[in-house]
Amino acid sequence: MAKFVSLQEGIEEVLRDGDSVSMEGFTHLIPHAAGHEAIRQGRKRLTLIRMTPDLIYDQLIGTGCAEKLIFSWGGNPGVGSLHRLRDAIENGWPHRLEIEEHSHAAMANAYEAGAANLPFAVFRGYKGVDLPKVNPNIRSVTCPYTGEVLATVPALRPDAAVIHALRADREGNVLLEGIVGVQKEAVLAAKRSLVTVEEIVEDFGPRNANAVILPSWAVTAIAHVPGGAYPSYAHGYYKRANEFYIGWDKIARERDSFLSWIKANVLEKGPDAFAQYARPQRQAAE
Amino acid sequence: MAKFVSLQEGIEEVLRDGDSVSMEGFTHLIPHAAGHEAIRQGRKRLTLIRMTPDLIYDQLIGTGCAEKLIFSWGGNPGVGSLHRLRDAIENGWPHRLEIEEHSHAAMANAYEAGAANLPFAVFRGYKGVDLPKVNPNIRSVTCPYTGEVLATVPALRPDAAVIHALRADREGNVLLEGIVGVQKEAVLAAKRSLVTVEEIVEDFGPRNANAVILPSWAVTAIAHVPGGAYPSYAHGYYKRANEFYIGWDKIARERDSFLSWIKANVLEKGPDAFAQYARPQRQAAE
Amino acid sequence: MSHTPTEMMTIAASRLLTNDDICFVGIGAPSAACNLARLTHAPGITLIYESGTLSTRPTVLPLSIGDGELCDTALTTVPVPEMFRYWLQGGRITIGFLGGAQIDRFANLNTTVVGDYAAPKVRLPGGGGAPEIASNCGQIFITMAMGSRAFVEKLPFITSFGHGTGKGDREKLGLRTKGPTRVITDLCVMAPDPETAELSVISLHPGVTREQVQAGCGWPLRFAADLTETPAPSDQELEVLRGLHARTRQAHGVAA
Amino acid sequence: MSHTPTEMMTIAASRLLTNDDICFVGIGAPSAACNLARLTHAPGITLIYESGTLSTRPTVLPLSIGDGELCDTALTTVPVPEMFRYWLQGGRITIGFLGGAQIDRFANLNTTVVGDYAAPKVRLPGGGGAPEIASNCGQIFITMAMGSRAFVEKLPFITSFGHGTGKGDREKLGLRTKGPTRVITDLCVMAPDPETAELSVISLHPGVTREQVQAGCGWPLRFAADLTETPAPSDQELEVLRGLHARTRQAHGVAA
Repeated sequence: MAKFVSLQEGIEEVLRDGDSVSMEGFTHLIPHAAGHEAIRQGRKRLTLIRMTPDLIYDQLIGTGCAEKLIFSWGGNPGVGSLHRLRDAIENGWPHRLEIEEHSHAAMANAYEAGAANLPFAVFRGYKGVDLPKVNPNIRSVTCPYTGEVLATVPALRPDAAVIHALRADREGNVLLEGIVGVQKEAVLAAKRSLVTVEEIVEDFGPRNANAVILPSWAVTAIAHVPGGAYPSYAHGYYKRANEFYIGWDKIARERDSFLSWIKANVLEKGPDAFAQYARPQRQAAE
Repeated sequence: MAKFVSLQEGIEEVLRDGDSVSMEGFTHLIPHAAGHEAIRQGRKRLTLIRMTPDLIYDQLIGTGCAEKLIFSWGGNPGVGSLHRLRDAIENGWPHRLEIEEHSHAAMANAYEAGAANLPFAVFRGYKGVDLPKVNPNIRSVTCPYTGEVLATVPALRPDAAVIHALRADREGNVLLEGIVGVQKEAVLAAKRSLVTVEEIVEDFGPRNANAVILPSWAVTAIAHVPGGAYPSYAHGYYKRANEFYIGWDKIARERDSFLSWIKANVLEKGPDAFAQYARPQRQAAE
Repeated sequence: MSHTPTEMMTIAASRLLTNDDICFVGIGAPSAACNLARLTHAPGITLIYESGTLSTRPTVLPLSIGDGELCDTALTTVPVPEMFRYWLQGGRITIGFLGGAQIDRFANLNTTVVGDYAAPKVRLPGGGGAPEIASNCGQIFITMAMGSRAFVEKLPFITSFGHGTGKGDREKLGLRTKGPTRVITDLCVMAPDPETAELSVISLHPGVTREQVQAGCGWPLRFAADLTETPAPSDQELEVLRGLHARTRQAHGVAA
Repeated sequence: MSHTPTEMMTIAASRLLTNDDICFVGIGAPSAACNLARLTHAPGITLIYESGTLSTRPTVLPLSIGDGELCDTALTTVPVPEMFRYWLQGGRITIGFLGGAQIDRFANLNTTVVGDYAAPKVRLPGGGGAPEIASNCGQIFITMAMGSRAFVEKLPFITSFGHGTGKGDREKLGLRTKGPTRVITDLCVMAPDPETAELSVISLHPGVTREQVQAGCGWPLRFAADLTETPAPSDQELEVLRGLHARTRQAHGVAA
């Protein structure tokens, strides 16, 4: 059963130096507050896994938490480059970053296989492209019925998954809604999981019979962090801070301005700094 | 885009002699009215595919529509045998029935693979059991990373899928809710599909952002058949007629009583016969 | 209060379950036992039915694996492919609860055919979820009423794998789960012998003799050295079980 | 009304879309073109974004592939693994709309690196959904502004497969989809030659010369025998496009 913890306790318990970790969220519900806590706690040698490493991984990479990145699209959506990611790959700053690169289809299938406790995923992909030449983990199997050759990737089974969700109930069940991405798969594929939530409610009340819910017994720990997805967004709570994404380009472009920002906004702050971005659902619905 | 048709037109268009067909519904939303229409139209040499062939396939088999059955559990749930299925297998009445037998996990994975346009499904199953000895379609692949040997089954790609759903909107989108089974996968895996629905509404109105919906462009034809799942049930509309399932045991036990029932309740009736079992959702909520 | 052998079977099975278990529940005796546990000593137990209903709390017993009651009282309901991939194969289920038409001394089960597969004497419903429940759950409990046609020397067909031909067979197949750890019958409780994996009787239900148990079994039964008597049903257990069955009969309008 | 080359590019792209298309839409120029089509001549067009939003009808353009607006106006939203498995790989998408950093004469695309992969000069974002969009959609439209660093003789890295080294390469790989059938630029529209699959210019935007187009392309460009002029944007097209951009700027509080 999931236990309720503070964000600090949650990161201490779920994420260790040297772990592979998926902080997922497909544009929506990106666990920014949890990423900041990992930076504050000075995690090292992480293998960061994420389909779309965006600002949160730019920050973890730029502060030296990461040793390897497994990803499929590394940019600032609608804006441009992730400068800290590029600086690590192109110049080895703050240190060399190993990369394992896939396509979205491959990563999504690899999470799905991980959640399903399979060692690999089969899909129709990577035809005619160069990624298999630089990624030895892209292999193939032959269909035992048709003889067709299909692409494979290893299942993703991270040590830890960290996600942000809308609500938890008192039993520790977790509700997601809207663009749900690969978060459910990431949690089910991982050995341990931490979920930050906008709200903790007595129970979820009337809901769609097929609501996207992670049962308490599939989650390790839950921390109440209102606003914890900012500058990403939480469906029905607050909107994506597009201006922050655009502004990040300037902040992250130079090492100095990046480090100053991290000092002022991460190292010298705590999880409560995110609360100002939170809006309870009733207000948000207005 | 899905077109709106009568049930008669829908079966004429979607289901042809010699087709493989999945009439799915996992206890909930079993398309009984559509099955009756197929019997009335005298379809022949069908390959019937269904995880849980229940009364609907007992009737199609007993009336001689089927040449083959692909299935994973062939009983009357909570009651006992399907006597027409047994009579076909044990005694070849009304004619010999070929069977291809799987486990639920295999069938569910095979539908999923079909919907995903893969030629086969990989799963952890069939360890130590006898089914692979009698079903040559159960094979294996070796994981290209770990060397582990996993079971495979061919993807299910039926010629036709026939399901019952709660509502369609005017654009032909189809809403499912509750126990959704493998119906979405069956429709996506099939070449053609017919969906019977309890209600046609102007639009679905406010709903969960992740509601289970088949878009109009993924469906061939929709027929409005209120009560069309009876004696199965439609979530929020009417309950499962358990007494009918229990009563079926006696009706189907003897060939004569079965044929009399079919004559009186299928051949001499039309889709409208199901309307008496339908309850609009507002009343059902009382 | 006096009780029937079936009530004793259900109650003995229910006692094996705890608050921490995540159970994959079959219809019939397993469902009664799991819900009895939930309504008595294990209110926090998690019940899952293969129709996709996660953490369900039915007030009456379902007649089928997909009754509306299961969905109405569930935390949420997932598609069947997800149920078998993420939840069962995912390795998240601690206990799988199975019944069967026939069982052998190593707790392998047959629910497929009696006689030859191609020309069966009796065609049974088939495996359904059982083959992968038996291999993917942490451990398996089996409930079956005894009888020499059910507890047989040799199965005509292995639908679900128990301990194969004896200890070590599961490991040889690469299975890391425990397989059947208890068989709860209307006369006794059995468990695989730690040395051989052959089922041996570990407790006799009150008033049942060794001879009666042997009469209901097609192979020469072993009895554990420390054979005990199953504690009789308590009044509370019986009352809750009977209340559950009464509500079920009323809800279904039938004897379920 | 006068127009910019980018407006012409978006409008020319939008005209290729019909009511019957099911489009997998990338962010940026593709998104503008698809939504312009929906707001003008193709109100019934179906738009899908890889974030899982099916049949979405945004009133403003999204800044990211997963903006809330896409979910709020969608028929429904599915998990990302389902999007890639059932919908894209399922073969249900008629048109995939891609951009890219670099393109070659056979419409292969690079969005991965400039320079050596292991020690890149410029690390680009990577493939994202593009490799499988390019292989699994019925056909592919590409929109890119011209320039000799974008339209190059040889790609340093093939992120998404177009026509490989020429006609027949797709078939050799077992691909049954058409691949890129149109490249819509700010200066012209190109299509693969039916004989060779090499891109050739089939229409020049109003006022654009062959020389200008060639100046923006790193390989010697072919021009179709029946080269035409792209019809100029109509006032209605321009008004709707500008209205869309104005709403978008207002909604995002930024120049998007």
